[in-house]
Amino acid sequence: MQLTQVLTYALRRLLQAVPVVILIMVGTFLLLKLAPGDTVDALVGDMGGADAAYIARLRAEYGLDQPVWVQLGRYMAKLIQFDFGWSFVYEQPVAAILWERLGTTLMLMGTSLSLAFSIGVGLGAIAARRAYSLTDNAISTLGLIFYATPSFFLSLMMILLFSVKLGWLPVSGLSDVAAFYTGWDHVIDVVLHLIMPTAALSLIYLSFYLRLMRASVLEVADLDFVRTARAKGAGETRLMIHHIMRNALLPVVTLLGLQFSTVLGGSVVVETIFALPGLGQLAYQSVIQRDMNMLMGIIFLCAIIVVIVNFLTDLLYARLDSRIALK
Amino acid sequence: MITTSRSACGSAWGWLLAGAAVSALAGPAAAQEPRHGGTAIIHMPSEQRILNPALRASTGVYNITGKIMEPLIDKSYDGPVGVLATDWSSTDDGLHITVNLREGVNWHDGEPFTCDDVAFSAMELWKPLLNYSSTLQQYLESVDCTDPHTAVFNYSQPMPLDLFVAAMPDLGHPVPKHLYEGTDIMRNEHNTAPVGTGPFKFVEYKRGQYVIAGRNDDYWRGKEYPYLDRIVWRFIPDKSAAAAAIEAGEIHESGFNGVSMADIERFSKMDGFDVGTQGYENNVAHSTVEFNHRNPILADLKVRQAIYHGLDIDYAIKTIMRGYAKPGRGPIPSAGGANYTDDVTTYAYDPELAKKMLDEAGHPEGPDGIRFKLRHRPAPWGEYTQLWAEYFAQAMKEIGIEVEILTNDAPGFLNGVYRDHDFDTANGWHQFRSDPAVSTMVWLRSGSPAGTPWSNQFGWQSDEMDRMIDEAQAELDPDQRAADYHAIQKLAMEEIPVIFAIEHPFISVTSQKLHNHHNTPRWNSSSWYDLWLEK
Amino acid sequence: MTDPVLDIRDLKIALPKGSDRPFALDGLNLSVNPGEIVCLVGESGSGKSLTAGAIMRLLPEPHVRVAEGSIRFEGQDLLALSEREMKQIRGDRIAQIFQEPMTALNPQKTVGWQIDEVLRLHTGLGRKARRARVLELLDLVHIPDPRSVYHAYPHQVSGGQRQRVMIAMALACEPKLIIADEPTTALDVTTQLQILKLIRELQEKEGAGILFITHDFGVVAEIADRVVVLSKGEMVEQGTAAEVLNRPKHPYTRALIGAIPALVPPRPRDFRDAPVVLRAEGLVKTFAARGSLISGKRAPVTAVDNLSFTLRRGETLGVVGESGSGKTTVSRIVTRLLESDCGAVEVDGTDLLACSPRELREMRRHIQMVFQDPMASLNPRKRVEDLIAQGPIVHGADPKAARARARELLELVELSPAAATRYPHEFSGGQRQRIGIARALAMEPKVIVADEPVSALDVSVQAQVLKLLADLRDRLDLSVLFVTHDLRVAAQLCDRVIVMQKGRIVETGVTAELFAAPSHPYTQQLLASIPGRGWTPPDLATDAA
Amino acid sequence: MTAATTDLPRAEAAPAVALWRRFARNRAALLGLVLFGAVLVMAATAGLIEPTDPLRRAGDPLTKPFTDWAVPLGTDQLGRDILAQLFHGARISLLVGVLATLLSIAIGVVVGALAGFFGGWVDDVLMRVTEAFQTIPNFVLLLALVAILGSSIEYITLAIAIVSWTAPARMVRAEFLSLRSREFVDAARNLGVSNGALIFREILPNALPPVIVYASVIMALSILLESALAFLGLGDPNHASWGNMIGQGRAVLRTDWYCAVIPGIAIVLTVLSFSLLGEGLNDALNPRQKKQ
Repeated sequence: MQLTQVLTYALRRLLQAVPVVILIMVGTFLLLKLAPGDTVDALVGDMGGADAAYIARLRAEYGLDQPVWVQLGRYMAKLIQFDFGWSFVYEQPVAAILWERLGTTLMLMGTSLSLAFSIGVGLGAIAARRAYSLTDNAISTLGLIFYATPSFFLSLMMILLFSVKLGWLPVSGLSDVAAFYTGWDHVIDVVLHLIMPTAALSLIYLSFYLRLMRASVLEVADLDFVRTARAKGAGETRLMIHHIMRNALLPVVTLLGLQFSTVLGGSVVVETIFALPGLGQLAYQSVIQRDMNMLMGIIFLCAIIVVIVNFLTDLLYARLDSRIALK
Repeated sequence: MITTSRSACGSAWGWLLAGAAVSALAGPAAAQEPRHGGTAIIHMPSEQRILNPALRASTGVYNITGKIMEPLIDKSYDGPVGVLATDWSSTDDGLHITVNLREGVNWHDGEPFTCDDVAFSAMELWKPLLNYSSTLQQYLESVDCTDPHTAVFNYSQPMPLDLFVAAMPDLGHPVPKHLYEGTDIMRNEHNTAPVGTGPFKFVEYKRGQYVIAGRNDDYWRGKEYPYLDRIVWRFIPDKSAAAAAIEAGEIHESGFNGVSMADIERFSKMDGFDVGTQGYENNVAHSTVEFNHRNPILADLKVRQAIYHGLDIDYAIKTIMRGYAKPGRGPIPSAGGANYTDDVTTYAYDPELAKKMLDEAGHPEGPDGIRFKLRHRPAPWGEYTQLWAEYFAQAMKEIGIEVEILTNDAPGFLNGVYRDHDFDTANGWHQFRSDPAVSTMVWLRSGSPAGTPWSNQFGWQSDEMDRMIDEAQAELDPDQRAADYHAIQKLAMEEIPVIFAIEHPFISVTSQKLHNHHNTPRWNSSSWYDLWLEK
Repeated sequence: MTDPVLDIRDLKIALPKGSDRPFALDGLNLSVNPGEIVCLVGESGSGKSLTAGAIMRLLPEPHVRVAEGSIRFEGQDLLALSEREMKQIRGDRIAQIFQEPMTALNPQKTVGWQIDEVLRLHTGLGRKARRARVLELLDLVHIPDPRSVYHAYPHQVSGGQRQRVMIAMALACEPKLIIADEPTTALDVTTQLQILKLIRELQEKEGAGILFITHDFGVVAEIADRVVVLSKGEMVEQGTAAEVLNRPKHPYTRALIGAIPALVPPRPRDFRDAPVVLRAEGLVKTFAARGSLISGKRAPVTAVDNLSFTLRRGETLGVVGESGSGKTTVSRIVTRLLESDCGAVEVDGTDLLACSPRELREMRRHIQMVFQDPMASLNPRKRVEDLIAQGPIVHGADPKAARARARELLELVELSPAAATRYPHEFSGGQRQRIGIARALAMEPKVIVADEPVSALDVSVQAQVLKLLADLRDRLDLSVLFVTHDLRVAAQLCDRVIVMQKGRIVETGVTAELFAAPSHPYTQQLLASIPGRGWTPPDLATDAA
Repeated sequence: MTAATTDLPRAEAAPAVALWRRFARNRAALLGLVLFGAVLVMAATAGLIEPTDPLRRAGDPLTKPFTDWAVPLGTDQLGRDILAQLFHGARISLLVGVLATLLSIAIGVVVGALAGFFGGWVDDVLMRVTEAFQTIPNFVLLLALVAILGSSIEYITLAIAIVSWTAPARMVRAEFLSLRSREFVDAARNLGVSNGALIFREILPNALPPVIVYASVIMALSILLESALAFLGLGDPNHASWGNMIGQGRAVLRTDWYCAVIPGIAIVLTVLSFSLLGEGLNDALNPRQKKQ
């Protein structure tokens, strides 16, 4: 893959993404305008009340007294200049808050997805190689049970076990605020805080990868070139590493790209329980608070991330599959 | 000149269940020598994004900013005490209130606190921008600074001094004029990084995670205060997770029912925790049932009475509030001091009577046992409101009324009830803010425009009630004022425009490592200069 | 006499319970001497590929396993070896070449790597030595520019070259026995001939014994020293190539050989006076190759370039060519399943290409199609009678009457009317193709376009279907556009033939004349590549059992 | 040899029977079927367990399980019978699961079929819309929809369907893309069959098996999504649903764990049953071709 190729391809992907992103932004904006009440209602609810003149003032201040299409036009005009606007709930620029939260979310989702992916792929491959054996049944059933357990249930149970009963892990938050760790201590502290939320998130998605990988390996193992390799005298390990894995990974990699936004959605509950300041929880709060600019910002950011992730999975795919060339 | 000497909320909450735990406060712990240093970690169930009590009047905001910014007057169990004010008085006509300000107080940035700050805050923030306060201060004409430490509030209509003083702890936080003047006040950077005069200085606000305040070494009460080095407020929205954090020792205090009732009850039986309602005497709330009187069925007093009789209030208190509550007696809770009376009509739980009354009102049971259906909107905050709504539906079903609950989030609820009036019944959790004039009267007074939350949007209008409310508000004599409010309470309990079914204070769970906690009637909002942490 | 490299005795391979027979292979005796090519011939399901699996010990155990017998390789019983020992033999002393060179190579590894793997597994050679050996092997199988092919991925080289790579891989360790499982079946005739030649040449050079598995007697005639014929797992005949090909003894062998279409075209018939039922004029089809999101735009491919022909009533016109010649595109364009870029297709004087969608649906009854893959062309979720009656019903026939007619048609194509209520998957390939023909006939079309109708069928079935087609054509006076890659088939059925190459007609003429004296070099090459062209099957048709 | 060609093979077992045989080979799938049957029985007999109202006050609040035989599994905070709620909750869960699945698959089939069959700009437009829906985190969209529509069980079902249709749409599209070039489609087209009939009569029945398998995934997801909504307090409190039970039960998780754990196990087992059923169906509908 040459750099220019990759860049041209990136540009093409970007151009293709533009209409989708516009569709998403306009659609979300109009959709949210259908919701009863607006951010002023939410703010007033938070404050514990306010009088009518005060409320009218706020609405005018926030431009919420304008017709919807004017609001939309203003928003889109700003967005084109990458101005996400102002969050009336936080009284901060949306971009600043998104930036703060992005790190946590990427860290949580990055680790969960990569754990889910690598463990799922590993277990799936093992299960497939011992298809229909006890090992396979155990792995598959366990995967299904994790999948079938609602994430909040799993999270609460983990907190009970690891934090309250055993006292091994901190209950919630991103770091021990009062300890003022620095350097490696801080890193270790953050890692400790992220263990349970990461586990809760990845255990759900693990089973997706596990099942897909198992099916994929079974399918690839039946292909002619694997038979050829056997006829060459290759052993099982060699078959797995050199011939099956790479081909079997292809559909799994595709899922990786598709699943990113699903995981972001799934993290709403986990972030809420573990009090993690991520985008999922922020999105939920923004819906509840009718913080339009914030929610639109999140969805825009999410769209961008999805575009980037899909681009990266395409690159990975092209790297894995010699038949596909980026043009 | 009338000087105040009213004991605001002296009456103890005799029905405190966790009496044992609370008594421990006054016991051996109090005898220990206060220790300097340490970090207190406080649970916040919801994130407070605007840290300026002069812009956002809400307990959540005070919970944090109360340590950083101080009001003119605060409350103690012995009545109002001056904080940034030293004393206050009113002219006989109630049009001018003079407040003397404390000298030698500096803002955290070193600038001195003067009357200019108070005048600026009152005219630029409290009157135009602060929710609730804008009603209170609607007749405020100007604030004169006769000298740097004397502020005179000039009103065009009489302002009872009682009311002024009762409101100041919540609605009387000055901001530093030199940081706000000439800026867009709503977007001033100090709204999220407050600068005050309090015992703690703002350090850091990590959105979605925590706020940190550190010790103010230049505090006006003296070098020995505050005891703590630092306070951290952690935002943990999930109640179970918060309970686990408290149990694991990661949190020292959770106020305002930050954990579930079951956990509160559990902590009350565990060693090492104080559980109680002390410190919330200023923050009592009602669980209500609100009627839409535009519905002809509900406009019938007999139906409302029947519904009241159909509610087993004691059962609800036992199951939902775990006993930390008592039956409501109208718009003023028992914490309302002199303005409160329990000499009102009551409606005992009697489902048979309720059914009979509904029959009489012309609503016989249909073939499916249903007399009529109601669409009910529960307020979306708190454990109580949800369970109370479900209990309401359960109880109504027993007397033949089918209640469909429309779950909605905050904007949906406020819109549905207060703007669109799209409901038959609603329930909420509504706070009494130490004086009926600035809180619960809005429930009964007609004339607020559609869209005003927590106001009488129920389609109920009574000229008599409106007149009584207006008179009570303008009444300067405390005794007459109390009598006026007693009359209002009686009328409200007869007409039942709203059922003030249950009154309950908030409940806190506190680690016994903390000392001097919950020692004022609005403790979570107070400055905690004397709070200390055991090693 | 040397000892045989491979000696199979009484080999029985058991099938899982519930299969149509208990043994896939029932008592096979076979031996391969060094330097000898033994052809194992049989139709699909005869158990010939399982024999290869049994030798390599790569049967899908435990479902399919060797039940009895012995397989001796250089005197050693392979069945008694451990898996570890077997691994050392595979690819080293026994090598295998597979049918489908595209799928038999790992798409994610370079050609060089895959040949290198054999050396890495079985020799102690260093990296450089291995590379040199791989290049040498590539050269040995006549791959031009071995260095660039070394670094190429399988999809980047042509089908013929891929098969050469497979052969190079098989030869890497100079095996004593090579099992070639239908190595040329997926290839075009011209390529097939080259590969057969190569195998012959290398075998002479290396002296290995070759077990060559095939279904095609033409190929057998081309390459075999000895022949073993399998039928449904039973060995029915074996002998030298000359004996079996020219003097088959067993009735099955005789039937098989009798079914091979002779390369003798029918006597020319005269159609000059018959009316034209189908006229194609200036057809062009260019595939713009929109490409996938990832691969982007490819260069456009012209599949059919300015094609014109006429078909008269009762006539059969053959369209012959190798893959990529555009012959299938022609069949799709004249039925307007594919839109032509320009030109006209007149059916009975009406231009099909100018029809509106509504008119087109009406016109379709006049031009019907018989498809290549009888399984894929029948909706698996429909009963046979519904499949046949569907066309008439769409065109307004009474459903009841249409279904009754469908049963008659089943008889016409020599199927039991009881088949009417069955589903397609319950039938054999030949039977399905009969259903396909019945479906086409149900519309009483003026023209039938047959796209490789027998290429997916075993040779005996192929003969039956061809015979049926010829019968029906003559009885119903059908006009047929017959697309095929198989010149033997074309010779048997077609009155005239169009030879296509890369979208263009290179030659056209009356079949007999064209076969006798091809004028275009490409036609000549095609005819020369027909496997077994030097061998005329004995005329056994008359005495077939 | 003509006689041989008219020989018909032994009549095969009816497709349903063959399907069942393949399905029954898989023991895990049978377990799934048994669990699913149990849920069905619960839903069917809910009316016998509690004929009037599962939300009525049936006993003292927070009665422990197995202490009072009037309420065998105990009661929750408001004294509601957990057993009755569990059985009625099975109805709601199945209702949400089945309806949301049908609806999302219906949307997905239409979108996927049109996009896959017609290709070109139709495909482009529909796929852009699908991508847009896939890009928005589905749970966030679900929350927004519930905020807009309200939390009644009908709207929750609708909202779940709206966030779940993209996967079946893509699946159907992929199937259509591969099936539309199959010869049997050409054959039908060649008979003059209209596009509508091609889509719905010829291709769709063949495109459905993987979608049917995926339906089990959507069913499982629907139940999980409903419970997550209830957990966040956005469930429909007018019905006994397992999600609501957990949502409320978690407040008493530490003292009266059974309030949340019993419905939690019900959800786990039900979702498990759908998944196992799905895998079994997958094996039965797409049997791995054993090469000879």
